[in-house]
Amino acid sequence: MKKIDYRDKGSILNPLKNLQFFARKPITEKLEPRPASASYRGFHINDMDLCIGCSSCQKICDNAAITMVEVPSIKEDAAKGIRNLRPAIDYGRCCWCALCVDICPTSAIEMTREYVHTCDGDDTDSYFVFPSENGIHDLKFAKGWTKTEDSDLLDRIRRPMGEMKPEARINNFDEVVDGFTMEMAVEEASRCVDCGLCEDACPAHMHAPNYIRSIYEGNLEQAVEWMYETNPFSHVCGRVCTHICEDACSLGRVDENGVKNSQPIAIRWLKRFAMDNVSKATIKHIAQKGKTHIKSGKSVAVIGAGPAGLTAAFDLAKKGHRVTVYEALPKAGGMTRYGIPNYRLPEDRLDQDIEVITSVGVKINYNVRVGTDISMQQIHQENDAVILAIGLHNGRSTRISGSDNKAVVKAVDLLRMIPQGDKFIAPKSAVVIGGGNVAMDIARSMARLQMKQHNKVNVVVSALEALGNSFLADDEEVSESLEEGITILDSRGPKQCVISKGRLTGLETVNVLSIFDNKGRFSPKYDNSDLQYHPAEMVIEAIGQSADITLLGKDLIEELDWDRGRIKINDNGSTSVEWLWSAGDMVKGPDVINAVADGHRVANDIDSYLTR
Amino acid sequence: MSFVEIISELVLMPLIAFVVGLMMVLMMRKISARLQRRIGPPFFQPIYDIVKLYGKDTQVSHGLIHDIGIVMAVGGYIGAEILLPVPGMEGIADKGGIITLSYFLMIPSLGMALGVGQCANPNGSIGISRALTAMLAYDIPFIIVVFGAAWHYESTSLIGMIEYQQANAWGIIEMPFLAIAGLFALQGMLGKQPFEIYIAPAEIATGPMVEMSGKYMGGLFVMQTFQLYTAGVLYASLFLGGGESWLDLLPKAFLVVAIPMSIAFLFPRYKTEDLIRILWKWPVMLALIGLAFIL
Amino acid sequence: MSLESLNEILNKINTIKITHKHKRRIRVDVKADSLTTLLELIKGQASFLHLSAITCVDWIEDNQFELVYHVWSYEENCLISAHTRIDRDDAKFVTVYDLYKPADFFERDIYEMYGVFFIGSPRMEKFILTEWFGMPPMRKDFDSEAYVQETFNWTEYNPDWLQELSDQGGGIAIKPEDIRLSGTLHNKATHREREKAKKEHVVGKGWKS
Amino acid sequence: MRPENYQAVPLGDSNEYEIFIGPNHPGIEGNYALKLILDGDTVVKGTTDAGYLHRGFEKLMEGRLWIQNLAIVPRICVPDPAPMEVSYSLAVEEIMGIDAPIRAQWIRVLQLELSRIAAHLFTFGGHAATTGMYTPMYWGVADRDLVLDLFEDFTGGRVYSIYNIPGGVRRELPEGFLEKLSHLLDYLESRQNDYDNLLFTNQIFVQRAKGVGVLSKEDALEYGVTGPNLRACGLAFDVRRDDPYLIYDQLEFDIPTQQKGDAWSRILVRRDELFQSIHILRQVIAKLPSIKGPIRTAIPNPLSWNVPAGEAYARVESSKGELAYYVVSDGGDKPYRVHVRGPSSMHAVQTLEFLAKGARIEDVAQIMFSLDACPPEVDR
Amino acid sequence: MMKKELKIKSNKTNQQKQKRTNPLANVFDDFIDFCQSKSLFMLHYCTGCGAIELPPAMTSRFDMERLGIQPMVTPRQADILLVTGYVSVKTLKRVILTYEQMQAPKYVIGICSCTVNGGMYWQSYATAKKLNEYMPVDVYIAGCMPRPEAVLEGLNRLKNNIKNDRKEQKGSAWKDYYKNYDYYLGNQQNLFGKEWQTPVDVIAEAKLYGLEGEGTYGENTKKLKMVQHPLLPQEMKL
Repeated sequence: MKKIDYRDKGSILNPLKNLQFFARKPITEKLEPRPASASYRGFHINDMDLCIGCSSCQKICDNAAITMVEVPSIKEDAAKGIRNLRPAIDYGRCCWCALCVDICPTSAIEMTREYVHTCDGDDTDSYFVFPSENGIHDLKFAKGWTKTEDSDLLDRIRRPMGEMKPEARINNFDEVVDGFTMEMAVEEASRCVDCGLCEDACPAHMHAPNYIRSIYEGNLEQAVEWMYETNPFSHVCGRVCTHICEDACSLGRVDENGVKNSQPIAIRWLKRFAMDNVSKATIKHIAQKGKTHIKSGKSVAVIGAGPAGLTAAFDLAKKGHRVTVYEALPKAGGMTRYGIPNYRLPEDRLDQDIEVITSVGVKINYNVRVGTDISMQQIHQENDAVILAIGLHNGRSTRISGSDNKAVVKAVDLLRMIPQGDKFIAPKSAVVIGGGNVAMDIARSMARLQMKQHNKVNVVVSALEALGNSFLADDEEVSESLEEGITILDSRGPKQCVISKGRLTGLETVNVLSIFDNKGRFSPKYDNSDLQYHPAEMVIEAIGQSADITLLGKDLIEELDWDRGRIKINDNGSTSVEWLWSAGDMVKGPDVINAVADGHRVANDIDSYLTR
Repeated sequence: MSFVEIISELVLMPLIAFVVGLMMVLMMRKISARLQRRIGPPFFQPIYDIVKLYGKDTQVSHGLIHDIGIVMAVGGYIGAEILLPVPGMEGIADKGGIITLSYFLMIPSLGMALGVGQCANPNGSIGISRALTAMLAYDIPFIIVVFGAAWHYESTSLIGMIEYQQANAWGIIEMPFLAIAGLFALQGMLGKQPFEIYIAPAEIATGPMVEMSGKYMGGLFVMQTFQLYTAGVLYASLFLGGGESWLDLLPKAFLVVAIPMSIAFLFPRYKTEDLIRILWKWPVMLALIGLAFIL
Repeated sequence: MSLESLNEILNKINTIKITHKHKRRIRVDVKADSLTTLLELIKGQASFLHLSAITCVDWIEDNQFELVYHVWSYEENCLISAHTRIDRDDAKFVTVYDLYKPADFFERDIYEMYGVFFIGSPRMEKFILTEWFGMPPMRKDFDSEAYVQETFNWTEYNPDWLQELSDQGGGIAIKPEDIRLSGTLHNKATHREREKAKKEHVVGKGWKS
Repeated sequence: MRPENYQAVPLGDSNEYEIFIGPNHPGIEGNYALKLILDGDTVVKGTTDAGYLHRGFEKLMEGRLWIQNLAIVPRICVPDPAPMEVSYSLAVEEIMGIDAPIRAQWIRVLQLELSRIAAHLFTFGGHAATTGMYTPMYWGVADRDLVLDLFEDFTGGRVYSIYNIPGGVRRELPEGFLEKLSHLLDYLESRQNDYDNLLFTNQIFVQRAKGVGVLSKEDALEYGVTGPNLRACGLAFDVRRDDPYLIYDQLEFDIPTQQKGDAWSRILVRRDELFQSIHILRQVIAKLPSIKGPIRTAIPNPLSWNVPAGEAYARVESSKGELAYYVVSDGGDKPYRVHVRGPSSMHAVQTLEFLAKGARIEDVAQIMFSLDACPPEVDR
Repeated sequence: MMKKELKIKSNKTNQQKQKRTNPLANVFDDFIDFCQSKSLFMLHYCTGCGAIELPPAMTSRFDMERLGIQPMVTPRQADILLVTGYVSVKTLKRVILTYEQMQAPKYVIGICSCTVNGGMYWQSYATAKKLNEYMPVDVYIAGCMPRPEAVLEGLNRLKNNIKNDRKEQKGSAWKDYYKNYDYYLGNQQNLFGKEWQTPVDVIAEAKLYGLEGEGTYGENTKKLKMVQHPLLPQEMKL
């Protein structure tokens, strides 16, 4: 580089050298707008199919430029986490910073290389744009700024949950997962974009975004407070919930073009963490909040102390009604106690939930079997309303030949027996029929007992469905079962239980061709040539449960409307009989969180019925 | 020469001057564009500008004197045009001569001074005082050059001078020093850098033009076309032998105007006192040397 | 000058708290009455000639203004941030203009933006906010967004696509201002919130307008 | 109520008169105003009038999330936005106790130096235009535009990059970018001769710039002048060297100085600095391909990103001088206080008033442009 | 400042330009329109960031002069007022002064998001949010900031509007300022205070050029009468 000294006076002729520019070409560009660069931040496009209406873009927009617009033609699907909201962009505010692109969980909103938009003074409406796939002027410009792995603002990967080694857990019923530490929980909670899809998906509409936010802020009591607004079974749900919310979570979306690996927030584990780290006394105090001190003078009876019944009881008690719960078994909790093994849900946690519920004034009469100890009529006369929430405690049978043998048992019956002490002697080998979570529960429980008593696991699970997406049980259940030495045979249908001399020796299974017929009805087709034999001392049927409705009495059964073997109820849970409501598994199928939601629904309806 | 001929020449000469002047404005803008590495305005741009300015819907006048000032500014040049002989047309050149022409050339500045004074904008006042200072500065060498030329050609009539040059040799060859001094004066007269002190947007926000608008601004644009034309043709007549035909005269005139324009875009402007010092030093010295040669 | 001698100079002030944040940043907390002395000391004895900035922080919960003087030394290549706190209700402080001329600008700025009066500062007059007659806007108790909502109108768009959607029963669901002005990121997109808003709309609380 | 500059104020019987330069005036950089009291051609007193660009930046930033502020910070100085982003990011990183990955730091240097080149090219033109020479402006802006093309390539925006993020940068450089950059640097160097001929060795320009707006070293220190303006007074101070940030301590570059402190010294310092920036960029081109690794350290999800309580004063050398962000966090999701110390807030007010006093009217604009004052930094 | 009131603008649509009976005059008018569209002097008020993209648009790379547009430095000579970005309240006063000093036909171009709905600074106490509340705007150019090419496209749109003024009644938004002066003045008063007035007597101009409309007078202009006092011409001192 040539130095120029300060004292340099310059020359009058030097500038004239630039007359050479008469001979040089101008550098002016053409009048047409140039194509912008490959990562240009131009006008937005939005892929309507990818977009889920989570409104993260709206929240990150620093200029308040994004309005969420309801599009009726798009179908909402809460369980899949799809809303009919789509962003519309106000270019009178936008600053093209592309933060909306970088935060979009599904990479739906992106930017193009289009950058020219002009309008007449009275046409400012054209500044409010509803971006589609083709861009602001329908010109289909190439994509500009899109999300890359570098620019993605979201933390896609879940904090790993520690759990016991298979060897350590296989011979006992201790809880398998470790739970989060505070640090992990805060980190996990920090991933939440607060979209609320989980809240919509949750049957009980738990305020998940709110309690996740509270956990993130370290305010666990606040988090518990949020939970108790909608769910008195937070300990239970923190462990064994079917977490529909996590399936709907906007962070769980994977797309082959955009985000390759993305895991939903561990909402269930966060709930568990918050509940475990708040003292019982505090929780009780929180549960009292919102309880009225005015006695309504009405009384409600709840039959069945399961999640649905107790939730309804909890709500009604808080509203000032007198609530009596009738439970046939010695402890409350229903299926959560007698259907879920301890390694998934330790009993003390369940006890705690129930303690909190009773602390608001719910009275539970144990060991009272309605129909035998007390009649339905009597309950009706003593109370203004009755809730029937008896769950599904009868196991279904496959009705294959040999299934009437006494060594062929139902999973629910077994599960009920196992926590009641070590009286139960496990068979040396067992085959479980079924591919759901109950099948896994019984298989794993059985494996634990076998290990404890015989030091060897020999459990085979035979499921109709193929492993993979359509498999009924949760992935983690399957993988943990496999770790524990359980054999899972998928796509196998039971042929017959082989009985020799009145003793069960094993089960024959055949390969499954298809499960549903072309109308989508359950109608499995088997390939009988592919026959296998599994020797077993015990065959466990875990293919579904049904309700035991004998307690209702003949008159009531006739009076009620039925729908495919279940009591017919309306949206609010009330049956065709005025004073009777029904809730929980027996009307909605087995699921804790659904039962809780049902409980709320019924309680609300009863409350408005009683205070009418 | 009949009366009708005179009248038609009096009308035609400013008209031609205007058209040629427009071309010169275009040339100026194209030159600047080229040096600045760009394309520049379309061909008819100067005429669009002027028509647009005259066609403004609202016009702001700052009083009668303001109007008169602009009329004087344009009128001064129109007067100059008819004193400037061109091929085929002499107008009243033989009656006026170069002395009258020099006086006419001062009228526009004075007219502008009048008009701008009425605007009462301090920027305008500073601008016009600068313009008058500049006039003072370039008029000294200009008058010496005119005097020298008249002395050399032994005539104060431009027609006579042109005839002399066509008969003998071009003034630029016979009196090169005066011709160079004349170029300096020309640069000053056109108000181009480095002698552009009275427009100076960054300093006094375009000086005299600050309050001019609409047709008044249009007047100044018209004045500029005349100014360029006058400067080009006058210089060509004094030193480049005028022209026997338009084809002869116009290239010379354009060339003359192109020189200061090319320079203008490569230099900044002087300060006022520097301008006076430079213009009273070099061109005057050159002119005096030139004068010494011919005397 | 070594770090020790610098510390020595600083320690001449009683009740000083020195924090070495890293090699070139020293944070110093002093009482308001000894700030000028401190600046005199470090300017005179430790060649801290360059006043980089004066910042005012409004700690409204403590009812205090914090004044931070960032002073740089061209010789030590070190920045001292001198923090001091003054009472928020009686917001007055002495100028350091006689020590550092740039203080004129910063103090005037703080006077405008926070209303802290600097006694002896040469130009305690309006500068940037000459056409503003409200309270000093940088104070935490001035809510800019509320002021804007009250003073200005927003452009009301009604493009064709929006009309079409409205005809179908859709339309604007969540306005950005709703989220932003509530001050939290509380979710307005959930079904529950939208149902609530719709109900309000039916009642006529102007959900869409 | 009438606006202030509506009727000239009569000043009694003296010969002094008042003149307004700005807010809309070619002799003013941006939207800024100077009230001058003139006696003849000489300025008796100059008063600056700022606030035309006031948006309450610092207030706005207190109301936005940490990440949302990324979009707003570059707007504090439009001609040279990159140092703003970097400075803000550095301050936040310091509070959080994290560092950007090495590769990101190199990319940031690349961005900063490119931005400096663009800003200086812009200034040359502006400075020349105040003296009535417009060609350098046409050239300078056109050449700056080539730099902007590169910005567009790697940041996605021409002027406002919004490219930095606390913890790194947002995107990897596109393929073939360094070659493009190398070509641009070659081109800029090849243009040096043209610029020298036109501007830096132009006798009339030198004559006009020399002795205008003389700032002695003592005055400069007293008025808090920084950056090229300070270096033009003979003090070789550069934040990049003396308070190093990013990886500037690994780079080799000179700090050009001049002694006289006038407009001519200042533009010469800027010219030399431009070539120093090219020199730095060449080092970046040589080194960057060998530095592998991530370009971002993870920050929490921006919607629930709380920066721990603390404060940081991050200084960066912008093309105008010392730029600093003082960021205070109270542990919330928004900054508690952000103070922007723009270099021009020192240059454009007190220094400008000081230099304008006694100057000639024709030099006022030149003084302002030679100080390279950027009004939005004053107004914020 | 005042609490916001919603002002309503009366007869928003522009009246059709009077066709003259003389066919030659029509041709003449068309010619002037044509020239007006071909020659535009631009006053770029650097109100905000958008100003940074104008130098590129004006200089060599994008050369605005190709379109017959060149910068002018005083409002008197300018045809276009480019409002380049956010307008702070302090600036807005000057912008209005500038606008009123311009000679009709005059055009306003709003550049950047900020002139439409507040843009980046929507929550700022110091900036006005909608330019068209205070003066009629002819063309908006979107972007933050718009690239030079977009600016040129916007200018092209304005040129077309001016050319087709008579046919499509675009490009004469400036008449709206006269016709609805009460509306614009009311908005200005809302922001600047009731004593706000400008040196240009807009009502007198409207009368002079026959551009009065229903909205020229109204309650706001009445307030103006109370504060307005005649301006004395300045004495020039030499």
